[in-house]
Amino acid sequence: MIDLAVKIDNLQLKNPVMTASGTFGYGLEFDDFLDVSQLGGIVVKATTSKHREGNRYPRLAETNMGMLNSVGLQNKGVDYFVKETYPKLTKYNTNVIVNVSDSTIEGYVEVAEKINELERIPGIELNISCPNVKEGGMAFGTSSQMAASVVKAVRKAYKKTLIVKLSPNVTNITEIAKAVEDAGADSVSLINTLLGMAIDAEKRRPVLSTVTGGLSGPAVKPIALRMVYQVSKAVKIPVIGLGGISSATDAIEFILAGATAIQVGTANFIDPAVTIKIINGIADYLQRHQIENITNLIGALEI
Amino acid sequence: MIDLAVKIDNLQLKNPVMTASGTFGYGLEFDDFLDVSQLGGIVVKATTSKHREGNRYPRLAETNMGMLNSVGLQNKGVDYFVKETYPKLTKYNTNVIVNVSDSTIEGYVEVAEKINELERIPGIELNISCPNVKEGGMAFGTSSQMAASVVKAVRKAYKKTLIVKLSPNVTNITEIAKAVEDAGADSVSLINTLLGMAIDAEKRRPVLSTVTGGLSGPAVKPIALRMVYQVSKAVKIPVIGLGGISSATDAIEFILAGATAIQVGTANFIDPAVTIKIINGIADYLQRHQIENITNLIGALEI
Amino acid sequence: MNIPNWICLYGNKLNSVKKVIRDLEVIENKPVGGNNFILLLKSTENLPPMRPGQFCQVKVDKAPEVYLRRPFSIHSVDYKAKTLTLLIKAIGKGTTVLSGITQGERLNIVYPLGNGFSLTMEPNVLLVGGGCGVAPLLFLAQTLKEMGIIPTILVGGKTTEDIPRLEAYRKIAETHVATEDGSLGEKGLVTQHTVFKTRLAEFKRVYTCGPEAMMKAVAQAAEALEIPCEVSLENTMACGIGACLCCVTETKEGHKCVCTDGPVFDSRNLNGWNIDKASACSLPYIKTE
Amino acid sequence: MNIPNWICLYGNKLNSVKKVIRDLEVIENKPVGGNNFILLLKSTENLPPMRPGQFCQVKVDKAPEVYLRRPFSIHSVDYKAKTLTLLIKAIGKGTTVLSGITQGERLNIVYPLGNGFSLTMEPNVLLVGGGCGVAPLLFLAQTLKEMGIIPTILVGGKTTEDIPRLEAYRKIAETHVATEDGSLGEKGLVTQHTVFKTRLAEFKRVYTCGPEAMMKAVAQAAEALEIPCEVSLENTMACGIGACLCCVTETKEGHKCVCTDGPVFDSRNLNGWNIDKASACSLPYIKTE
Ligand SMILES: Cc1cc2nc3c(=O)[nH]c(=O)nc-3n(C[C@H](O)[C@H](O)[C@H](O)COP(=O)(O)OP(=O)(O)OC[C@H]3O[C@@H](n4cnc5c(N)ncnc54)[C@H](O)[C@@H]3O)c2cc1C
Ligand SMILES: Cc1cc2nc3c(=O)[nH]c(=O)nc-3n(C[C@H](O)[C@H](O)[C@H](O)COP(=O)(O)OP(=O)(O)OC[C@H]3O[C@@H](n4cnc5c(N)ncnc54)[C@H](O)[C@@H]3O)c2cc1C
Ligand SMILES: Cc1cc2nc3c(=O)[nH]c(=O)nc-3n(C[C@H](O)[C@H](O)[C@H](O)COP(=O)(O)O)c2cc1C
Ligand SMILES: Cc1cc2nc3c(=O)[nH]c(=O)nc-3n(C[C@H](O)[C@H](O)[C@H](O)COP(=O)(O)O)c2cc1C
Ligand code: FES
Ligand code: FES
Repeated sequence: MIDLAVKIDNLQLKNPVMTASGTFGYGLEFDDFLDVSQLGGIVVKATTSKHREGNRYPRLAETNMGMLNSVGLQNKGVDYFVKETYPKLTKYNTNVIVNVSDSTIEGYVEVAEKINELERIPGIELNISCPNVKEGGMAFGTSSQMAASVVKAVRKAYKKTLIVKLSPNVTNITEIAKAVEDAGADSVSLINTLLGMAIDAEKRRPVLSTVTGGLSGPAVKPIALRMVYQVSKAVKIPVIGLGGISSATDAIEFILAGATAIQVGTANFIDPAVTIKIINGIADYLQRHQIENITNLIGALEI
Repeated sequence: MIDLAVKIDNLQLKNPVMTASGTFGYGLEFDDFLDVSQLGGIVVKATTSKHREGNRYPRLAETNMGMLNSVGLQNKGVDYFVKETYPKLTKYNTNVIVNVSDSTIEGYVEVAEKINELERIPGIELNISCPNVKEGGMAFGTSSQMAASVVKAVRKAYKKTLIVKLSPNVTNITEIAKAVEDAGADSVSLINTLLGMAIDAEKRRPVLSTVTGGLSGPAVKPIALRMVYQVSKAVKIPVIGLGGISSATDAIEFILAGATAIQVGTANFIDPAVTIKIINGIADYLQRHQIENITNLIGALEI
Repeated sequence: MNIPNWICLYGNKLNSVKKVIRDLEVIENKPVGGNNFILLLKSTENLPPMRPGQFCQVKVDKAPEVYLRRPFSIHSVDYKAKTLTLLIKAIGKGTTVLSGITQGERLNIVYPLGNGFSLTMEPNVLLVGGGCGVAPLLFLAQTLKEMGIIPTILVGGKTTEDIPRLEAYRKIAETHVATEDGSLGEKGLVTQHTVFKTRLAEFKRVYTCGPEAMMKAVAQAAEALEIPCEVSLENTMACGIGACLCCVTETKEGHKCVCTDGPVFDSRNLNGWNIDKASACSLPYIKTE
Repeated sequence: MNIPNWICLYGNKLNSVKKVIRDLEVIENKPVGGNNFILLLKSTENLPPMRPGQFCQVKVDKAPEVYLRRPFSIHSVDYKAKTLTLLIKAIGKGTTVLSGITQGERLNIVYPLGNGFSLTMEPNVLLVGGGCGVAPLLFLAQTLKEMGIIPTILVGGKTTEDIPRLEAYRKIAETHVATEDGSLGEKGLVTQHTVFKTRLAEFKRVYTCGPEAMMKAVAQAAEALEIPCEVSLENTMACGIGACLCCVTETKEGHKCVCTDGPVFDSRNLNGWNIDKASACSLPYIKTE
């Protein structure tokens, strides 16, 4: 029997395949395509202390094997989430993680406190790496000091599993990973999007209303893989790897590089049922390589 | 009449299309495919103070719309270049720029001094951003202080046009661009490759002998474009843009973002004659948009 | 809910139809002039119930430069034959690749997506299409006809080539044409057509799909006469199912997703679509794209 | 220069033939067993002079996952008909896409690349091929025959399917076969074949192409008898023209590019190919891949 279960702090994942925040809605959008409860976990769209309209249209630019987005944390705020959305999510028999964002430390703490009260939410993912908001967001994720201070504050307020999502737009991601580990994170997830830009040469204008946006998709995979490899060697807490994962082979590469679990983001847009294929593909791989337990694959890269 | 000429410091370029170091050999390798003298300039392979064997094979991994390389500055050293290679390059009626690399400041200075003596070499490109060597290389390009110190030292030794090539593997590329501008650079070129990694899931090994390598090709274009846009707003010296450029449209996007000239790298491998197509395509674009002078397009993005 | 008087055609509640991912076989790829072509696609399974105005997300294979799916309206449906058609104009990377797809190839689509037009029991309705914007109107006209309502159709374009499928419309209903160069029907914009200028008040509902400037002009004229007008918006999309929030449009209630809250909106709910704001450009003179 | 006794076949000096980028038309795509297929390509212009052992870089279109060109040896050439063939084994992304290419499509190739085998006036030469490694040996055998030299050919593989094009070889010269499962010819590795074990000393030169382990075993046996052996290496490539330095192999003179200094090397010049270093694995027992 192939055992796909992994553990992230206190979270028991039936398999290492999760979905990435902002790319899977609240799971509900995918009910028609797959049984969400079969996933290791889902990370729902960023939730902030207040309702946010997000950035203006256009928010999307297609790039070579990837896309830029500048959604800008559009969401109805944590109170709406708690009242309206959360009850719909309790039907899922999997780890529903809330991606927590804001522009200020107080905002982050407010959201974390409110989510802490929700029985069926076993953890949060602290988004200190969103490149698409003017204030806060990525700024917290690009300095070890600021990252540590927001994590410390949230750690005090939040009692369950605290995952911190790291920005790839930095010189030294291991430094920041170590800083958030020291500040009390139970796990780190990486990478968020890379800051990029697209121009419409004919119109001589930026494609995005915000000029720059976050790059995701297969194009970023080599960078994500490198960072996951570096970070998982530098920290003791479990690492969740993501960035361009579109197939079981991609997922296995991240696990070999040191990820305990992985998230699938942009690939959900191309194939809404891709996560199930990835889970099955991982099982096939283990079978073929006669590995009984997925945990034997974590960081098993031979250098 | 369409005027494609641009100026980088004292360099007169007949058009803004140059080739990127390490992707065009010494030009000679492409003589069969195009008339190299038609280009705005070529940047030849990195030259170091001593002969270097480079990294072990495998040095190449294909990625989604891109590739990783870990050549590691293989070259025969500056003395060989001066004696054997340089004489062959004097046949070109274009700007032949030497990409100068090393692991120590003294090494950089030594190469710069020797190249300074070569009459037909009007400029050097200081490579402080190579991710594929253990010492020096990228390290110089990831801190403003180190970047400034190597540029200052080379500036003293080198009297002609000094272009500094920046690393994209940094939190804040404008800071470094400003530091090298202050240290005496006449121009900056960006981006060098992004540090990435590829894994062979079946073999459970890194694809590259060096584990990580430099990512280039269309996949990186959105990141390069963003950095060129940011840097050209931050510095007064001319910016040379590169990273994934494969077509005239790509080139125009970089020019709109603020680049005075552009370099074509990995795309030369896919189509050895692509640079000529890009030059013609830029001319067509200007004609179609009734712009007589390419300089009117530089930084002409409407926000 | 933006859509008044919703009539449930197939016994399904709005949004309760299950979306599916399917490989459909290309039975025919027929050029219909002006870079437009029709793909006739066949399913091995029964088609899901679809509403006019809904769309599908098509995966474009064999195209290194195309990463995301491309949205296209359902042009017509034949549930018995298990076929549907798309009417596509080749305007860029993905549509050009699709224009070369051949019989026997398979196309992976996610469908049916979006809300679709609301259907009405009013006997007098006007359908106004511009260029390739006619795509969803054929399905709409057919459906209305099945419901016993014969719509009046008005289509416009720069020139004859921009009016694909005219025979198909004529089979269903009275169809009027306006071309900017006068090569077919009346010369001018749809909003300058006699039917639009003299008979608009007769209609109890207007449905429109085409270039945004055209739809705005149509919507404002309708609004001036207090006729409800439904417009079908286009937007670049990533997911097509309301997950990414990339395809928003500005409405009176804030950002709404074109892929799930639309693509069909009541023009009165859209920001910047109303007469007051746009009064500068008095109606019939707004040029279509 | 690694290549002794170079004989200039077409009146051109080594490396002086101009490389070109061309769109060739696919005249035929013929499966030849075991995932191998032959592409017959036709040029509208005269072919450039090519030497056996040279290769071309093929652009794989319509494959989002394939970015770089793929190198393939020239399998045979017909200058009069302006055609050439490639013998390809579908083993991955690019080769699988190529296996589905159809007549009439065009393939963009850069060629001719690399040094090619050195040609000799010695009458007794042995060609040893393994699996798809036989690709360049057909062109080599044909060329030698034109020069009046009839080579002896020995090909091996795991099973019959791995020995494509046997009839073509047999037409040109005495051809021996070894298969690991004994399904064709002698059972065992090429280095265990009677010809190799008993007649090797007869030959004045050995040319080999195939899995590296096989080539090493062949080269070491040849070296033991002081017979020059030329081996054709494979390596992943980006540019194919000596510009990127990605395709190096370790030689006695340091890193050399397989694409320009090779793909053919004198085995004595390669690091790690010599008897002393590999003495642990005594020759005939080295298993091919
Ligand atoms: C709900 C919906 C229904 C549609 N129905 C149809 C239909 O039935 N028939 C049809 O031909 N087209 C339809 N479209 C438009 C169609 O999706 C686009 O033409 C197509 O995506 C273009 O893809 P491309 O790769 O060819 O263009 P690209 O090469 O990606 O782009 C070419 C140019 O078109 C612009 N563009 C691309 N997509 C859109 C878009 N969605 N909205 C506005 N501008 C765009 C780009 O910015 C660019 O300037 C519909 C769009 C939506 C959102
Ligand atoms: C000079 C030269 C001549 C060649 N001639 C022929 C020929 O005549 N016929 C033929 O069938 N093949 C030939 N090859 C090998 C051929 O280039 C590869 O099989 C092909 O590039 C694989 O492409 P792919 O996209 O199908 O494989 P991928 O999907 O890219 O890779 C599949 C697997 O094969 C490995 N691989 C890919 N390319 C190579 C390579 N070049 N060397 C070693 N391992 C590789 C990869 O690491 C991976 O494990 C030649 C190679 C060279 C360098
Ligand atoms: C449309 C879109 C919206 C996103 N929104 C969020 C978000 O709200 N919070 C967050 O932490 N990451 C967000 N991300 C980043 C993804 O979760 C993920 O980190 C990134 O896309 C890289 O993974 P991928 O290449 O698999 O998509 C978003 C990404 C996309 C494409
Ligand atoms: C094989 C290879 C070798 C390279 N060698 C060098 C080098 O020696 N010096 C240097 O400054 N940049 C080197 N580069 C980086 C390129 O010059 C360029 O900055 C990078 O590839 C991004 O551009 P591109 O996407 O157009 O290739 C190399 C890139 C490649 C792919
Ligand atoms: S396209 Fe993703 S929400 Fe509409
Ligand atoms: S493939 Fe570029 S040097 Fe050989």
